[in-house]
Amino acid sequence: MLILECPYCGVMADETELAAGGEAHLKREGPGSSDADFEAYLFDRMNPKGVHFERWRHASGCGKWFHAARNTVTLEVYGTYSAQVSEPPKALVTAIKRKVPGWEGWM
Amino acid sequence: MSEAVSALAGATYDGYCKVSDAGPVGMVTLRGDLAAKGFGAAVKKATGCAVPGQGALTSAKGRRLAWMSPDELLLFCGYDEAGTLATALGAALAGQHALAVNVSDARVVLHLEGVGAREVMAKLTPADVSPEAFGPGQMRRTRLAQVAAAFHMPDAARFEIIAFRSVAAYVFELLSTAAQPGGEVGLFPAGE
Amino acid sequence: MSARLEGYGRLIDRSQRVSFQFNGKRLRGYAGDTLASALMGAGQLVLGRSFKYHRPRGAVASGGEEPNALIGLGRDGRFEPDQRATTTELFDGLEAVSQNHWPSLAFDVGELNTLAARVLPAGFYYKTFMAPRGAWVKIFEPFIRMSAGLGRVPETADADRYEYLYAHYDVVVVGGGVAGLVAARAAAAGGAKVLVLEQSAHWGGRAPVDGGEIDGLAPDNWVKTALEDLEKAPNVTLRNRAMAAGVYDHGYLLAYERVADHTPGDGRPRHRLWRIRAGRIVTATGALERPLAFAGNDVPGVMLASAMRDYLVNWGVAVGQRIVVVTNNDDAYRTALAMQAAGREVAAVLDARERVTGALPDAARAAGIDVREGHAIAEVRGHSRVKSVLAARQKGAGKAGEEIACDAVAMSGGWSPVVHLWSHCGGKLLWDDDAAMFRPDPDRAPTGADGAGFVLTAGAASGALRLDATLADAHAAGKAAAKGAGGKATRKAAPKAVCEPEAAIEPVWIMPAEAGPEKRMKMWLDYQNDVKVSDVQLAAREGYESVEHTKRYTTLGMATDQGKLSNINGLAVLSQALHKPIPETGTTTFRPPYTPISFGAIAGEARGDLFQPLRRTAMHEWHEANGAFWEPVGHWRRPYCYLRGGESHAEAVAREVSNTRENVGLLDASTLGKILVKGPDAGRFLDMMYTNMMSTLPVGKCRYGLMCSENGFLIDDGVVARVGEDEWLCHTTTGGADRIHGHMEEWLQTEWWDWKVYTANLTEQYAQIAVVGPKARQVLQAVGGMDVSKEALPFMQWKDGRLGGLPVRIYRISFSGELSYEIAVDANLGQGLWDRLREAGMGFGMMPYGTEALHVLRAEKGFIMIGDETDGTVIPQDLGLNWALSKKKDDYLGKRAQERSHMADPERWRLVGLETTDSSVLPDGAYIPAHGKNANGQQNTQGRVTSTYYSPTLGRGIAMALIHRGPERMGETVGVPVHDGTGRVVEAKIVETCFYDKEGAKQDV
Amino acid sequence: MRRYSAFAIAREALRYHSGWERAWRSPAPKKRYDAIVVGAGGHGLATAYYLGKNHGITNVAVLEKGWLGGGNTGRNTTIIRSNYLQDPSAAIYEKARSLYETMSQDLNMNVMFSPRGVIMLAQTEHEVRGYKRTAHANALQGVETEFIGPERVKELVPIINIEGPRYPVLGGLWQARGGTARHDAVAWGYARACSAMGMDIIQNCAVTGIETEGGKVRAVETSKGRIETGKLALVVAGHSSQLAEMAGFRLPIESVTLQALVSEPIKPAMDVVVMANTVHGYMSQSDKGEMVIGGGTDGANNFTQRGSFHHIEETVRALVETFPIISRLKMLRQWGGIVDMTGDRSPILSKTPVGGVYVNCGWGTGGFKAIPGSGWAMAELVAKDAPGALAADFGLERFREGRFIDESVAAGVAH
Repeated sequence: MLILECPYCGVMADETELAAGGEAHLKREGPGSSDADFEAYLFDRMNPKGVHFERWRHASGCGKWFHAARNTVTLEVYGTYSAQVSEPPKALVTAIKRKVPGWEGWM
Repeated sequence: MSEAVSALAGATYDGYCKVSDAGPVGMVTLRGDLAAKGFGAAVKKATGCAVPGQGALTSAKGRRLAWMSPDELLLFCGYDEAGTLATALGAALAGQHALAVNVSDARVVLHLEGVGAREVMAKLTPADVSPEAFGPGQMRRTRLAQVAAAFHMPDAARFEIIAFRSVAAYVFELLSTAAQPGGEVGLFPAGE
Repeated sequence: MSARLEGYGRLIDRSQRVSFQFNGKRLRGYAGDTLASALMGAGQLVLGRSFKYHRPRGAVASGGEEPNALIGLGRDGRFEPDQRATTTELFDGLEAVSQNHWPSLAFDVGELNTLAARVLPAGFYYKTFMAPRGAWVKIFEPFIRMSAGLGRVPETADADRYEYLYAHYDVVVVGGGVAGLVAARAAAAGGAKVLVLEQSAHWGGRAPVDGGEIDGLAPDNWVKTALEDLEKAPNVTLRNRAMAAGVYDHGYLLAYERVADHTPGDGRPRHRLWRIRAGRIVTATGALERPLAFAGNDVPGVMLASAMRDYLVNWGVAVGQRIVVVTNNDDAYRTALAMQAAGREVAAVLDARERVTGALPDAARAAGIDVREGHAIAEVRGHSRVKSVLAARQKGAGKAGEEIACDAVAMSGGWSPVVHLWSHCGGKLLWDDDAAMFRPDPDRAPTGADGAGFVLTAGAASGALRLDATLADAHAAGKAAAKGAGGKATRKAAPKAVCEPEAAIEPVWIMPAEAGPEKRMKMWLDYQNDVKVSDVQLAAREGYESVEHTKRYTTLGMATDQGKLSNINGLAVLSQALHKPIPETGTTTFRPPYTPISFGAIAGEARGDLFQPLRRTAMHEWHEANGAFWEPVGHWRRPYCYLRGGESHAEAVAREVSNTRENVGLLDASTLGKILVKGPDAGRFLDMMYTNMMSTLPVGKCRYGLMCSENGFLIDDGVVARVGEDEWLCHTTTGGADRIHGHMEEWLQTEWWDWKVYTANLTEQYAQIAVVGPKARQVLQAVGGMDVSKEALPFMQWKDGRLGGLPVRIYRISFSGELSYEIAVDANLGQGLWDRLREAGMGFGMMPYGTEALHVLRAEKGFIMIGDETDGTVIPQDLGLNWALSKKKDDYLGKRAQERSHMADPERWRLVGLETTDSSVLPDGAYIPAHGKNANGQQNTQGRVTSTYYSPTLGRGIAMALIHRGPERMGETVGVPVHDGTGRVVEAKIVETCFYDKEGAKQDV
Repeated sequence: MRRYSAFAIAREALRYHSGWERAWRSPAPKKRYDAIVVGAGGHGLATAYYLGKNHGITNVAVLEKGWLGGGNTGRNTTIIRSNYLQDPSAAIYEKARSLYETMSQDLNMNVMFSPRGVIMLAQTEHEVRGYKRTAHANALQGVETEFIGPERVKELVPIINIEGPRYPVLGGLWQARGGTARHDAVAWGYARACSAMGMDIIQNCAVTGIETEGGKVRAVETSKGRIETGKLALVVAGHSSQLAEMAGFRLPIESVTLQALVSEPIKPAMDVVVMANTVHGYMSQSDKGEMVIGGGTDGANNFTQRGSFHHIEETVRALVETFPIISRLKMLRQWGGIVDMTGDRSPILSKTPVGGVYVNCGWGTGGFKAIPGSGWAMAELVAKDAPGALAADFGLERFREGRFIDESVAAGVAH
């Protein structure tokens, strides 16, 4: 039963107030992209055992999408942050590196 | 408008807490850049209410202005003035990118009052409604059982609950069931 | 013979007699009894039958760990199978029946299985019942099913109600024994907001039974004072009859409060399910005593030593007159001493340890009890009651033992901390060789959202069994919990305890150590599932070496007690068989709930009307009152049709369709989604959302639009109206309203966040009513207030105004091919407008119509319906909607996807109409076969029916279908098998999708 | 392999069952195998079994990180059915179902396949149309199903509430030869049969690396050393993405938790398997008498085998509404398994960018019922380095071509 802080409301939201949205920071491929790139954008996923950057929506709340960095094995939440960024905040990445030795970074 | 009937048409339930339909209430959804220059002034001018901070609620002239999200406010006002106020807000914010629309009929407002009000809410929402965590002046958007809802406390013994119109009966039934005599938990100190 | 003793029974009130029934027999007990103590107090020792061999069984324990004493409780709407007699509080009028026997508890035919036990070892059913094929299903399985299962099947719905409760605490202490109370005090002193949960109706746990001194007080008295302190503290909540059922991630604790199990029918919720968020959880859940594995250890009268003590001290019930105690540790001597002090005869204490010294054994010797060192029970004699035991040396095979007459045996194989809650969320255990127990490894606690451990253990649950150690450990745990949850660490000290020292335990897993196969087949490990030492050894022999394999092969620990008494003994026996140390064998996984919790409680208030939200439009009650036959659509309920007189659904639909075509119909279209999209970039945004060009739509006009997923598939459609320079109102399907609003917001927030666009979901702000049919205009004119002439309000335009005095917006759009006005009005005025239209419509023969007529009307016109023509695999090109795919745009959601080879494939199935040559109606969902079979031997297909109806307008069946290269095959006939058992194939001609008013003359007037 | 039979049991009884041999050997790994299957779950073991039985390849190792059958094979709700809508699904699931019919005899281990029948309830007009469509499709696919009315549903399941009121039962899709089987026995039976063919099943042997040369597989690194092979089948639900990464490619997969639970046992109350997709829950009664219950998956990526309790609540409330008499039964145990969800929720049986490496994954919530068919098809793919008819449509390339196999039309929930 996850609990995540909504970076917009500042409340600790219960999993039942949230909707999971899958892997974060996917780059959209539109017309003109190669079949391979388009396939990768739509389907290929890192699905890591460990640090995962993912999208959530505060569905029964402010309705906003946000990002979370969460461990898919320990379920530790390293942080939540705005949806309006194309990569995780540097500070967060550094903090995770400190906590998770041997983690290769977000990309 | 005399003919306007709220979804619950004045229903009430007396359990160990009282559940009642607040009747037609004016509501205006306002979306915009809350931090933008002139936004606060324009809103104050049109409604009398100051722009509330995160998770808060302000009031003036018998109206309330609630923070709904970083770019959304909800104005509670007289049912009949909602349309006018929506237009007024639109005009006052003409300069900037904003949206003001009357949503009075899209929602239902209920009141829950009595000593056990907090624990009745606690039976339905995952939000922490203990006195340490929640009180008058705060607005919480969350869910009640299976539907989205928002609520605040006009005073220490009363909740005002906002839900979508179509599920008004469901929410009323939820609250009534939770407030049914025999269900007392005695969770929160009396009076709080 | 078990009996009540004067002067004992700290939990019962002898002034309050309680009468109850067991198997129809009227019996009496006292307030404060459990059903088990009351039954034994009344001399009833045999309480049930085992699962596999149907052996007679009595209670072996006194709490939730009980595997044998399961009964059926109550009757009718309050009947509950498989209830533990040991945790059932006695109440006046309680009715209980024993389980799993035929014809009676005393004589059970199923016990024949015992005779066959030798050919029914673990997993025997995997090795036989295979021939002849089919015999398993027809003969063997039904027999096994009948003899398995335990409780009777409830026959009626539940008469009780249930509820949830969400709670938030800094610290939750699980367990109201002395450890829990000490931990709670320490945590509260640190300023934490504390909840204490106790599963039973009583506080204090074992301490009052086991004795000792706390801060100079007898445990009972100390518990009283501690409770008083805690009740006074403003930051502490105490809750008994509330069991912590499970620990879940991020500090989520599930608790099961049995509010009214002991007061059925008093109007209170029967159970309350607490969903608690805790900063820290302290499990002060104590420890469970382990049985010993000796032959006949399941004969009624053989009981855990601690349980025998509980029944004596708590309920004044002496389980036997002449007792043999068998043990490998000092604690069991407390039972020997207590029973003797109570005037029972203790025939002997058989202690497996070679040398027995220490306070408790000495006290026993001093009391004249015969303590036999290095001794064991070779076998228990007796069938439904212990008659005697054969004593033997623990070392050796157990030959030539002396027979000791007795009617009860108290056994103790040592203690196992209750680690369930610690383990639910990944807390790890370590094996403590000296104490012969698995205990929580404090360095590997379950971790929460912040990465820190959030479960702590206190007292016996940590493995600190002795009173003094228990209190010190519990105090430290409470202190640490408060600190961990953001409070301070109290400076107060732990209470002082006085208790007897205890000598070390000596692990004994099989008794006697070298017992032969004959005996090992009678040593029960899992009482309820009848798993014996020989079964576990067989599993090991056959290579089921993982503890999980052994569990699953033998069913060890899979009974309703989930192995609380059997798991450790079982895996110790397995380890011996594999010649591996116990920690290498490991344990099976602990899963919630700690003890079973009712489905009613899990369902909470969500039953009947509250099962799911029912969404209602402003006119819902009117429909209800006017013959609506409802169709669930998402959480909405829409009129499928309105029944008049005795007509059938089909007749009603036909009437509604014809009347709409000939006169005028009225439809509640309120459930359609209405999303306002506003901003400088709104046009650009909608051009991405829709396949069509929306930015060029002039203000005042409407346009039908299509939405695709990024994966190319058609997901929604609807009419878009441009309501202002930078404002559009998008109509969606009923199912689409929330989905599409979410879809728009997702793209705005996560992809084009720099675009200036706001959306508002106005679906419920407006009631929307469609007035449809040739006389629609006359009706509106009769209502009056707006010029709705073709000139003033042409097709595919909208207009604001007042209709019958009500503020409305009228859209001239049509989903039926008829002259049609869709009128939006504030929802609170919906019923008002509906009434006005009906009054005005009377003169024009207006009738309301439902969703089925709506479907028929659109099908006659060949309009597609999301969910019928589409199913998540269909793209606009399949439906001949290429005209709606803007060629001017270089991008929109789904455009790139639709360029992929399979989607651009000319061989795709495409939409056409089908006309049956015999005018019959094609069956729903029918497929159209093609010649030959595919590589998997399946009939090839060339298409399928997407919509099929009887058209009252045309007096024939009409259908739409997706057919291979369909539009290129106009006029061709195909065969459609109806699969009604007759092998009938209906011929159908491929035609255009539009069956009625192809020129569209009727709608644009 | 010593045959199992009633006579064998009787003979053994005389000597206290001391003569039973191991069900499968536990050998040390050899230096090289003709084929290695990673994952000793049902799918992996079945793949190995049919490699030997159908293709004569017996120099095979099955490597298992933990204990065999310990993944989803040992933690599912054991439902077997083949009433799928799309041709490729119907083909492979019906192949599997038909193999289940004779599995006990083929493996000489009673897997307790019990074709007691499966009903999928139709509780909305849309569902009625959907299941009628499935019935038509099944008729042409050679899958025996029929759409039955509410009265027939009530006959088959007397404890069901067909009145609603929320969602009256309008009918159901009935597959009389669907049912259940004893999940552990399926794994054990295949393991025993593989071992008897001389294959090595190596438990507690984790694959830590995949060695390739010139774009082809050469060996695997394991916790028990390096093992060479020319054919490597990855059949590891819940770890597919990780193994793929070792081999150097990415899969269209996200792993989530699927939960299940059982009640305390009661006497026989329900003979058939009932799935209620509108309200999201399904239930059957085991031979032991427990109500075996499942529902939908959790939302977020998760490798813990623990789920969130609100999914249990949703499932239980759905079933209490559907079967009111279970309200006073108690939940005995809940658990979770990790399922691999693909881009179209249909499985992947495919060659990969690496020569000699094949994947079998993405069975999502429906893997158990497919085990024999999946193994059959996978063995053919591995043996011939090309998919046969059963596997042909389940290749990875479908995600590039936009040629999906979408069953969502037919079944809304996990199963």
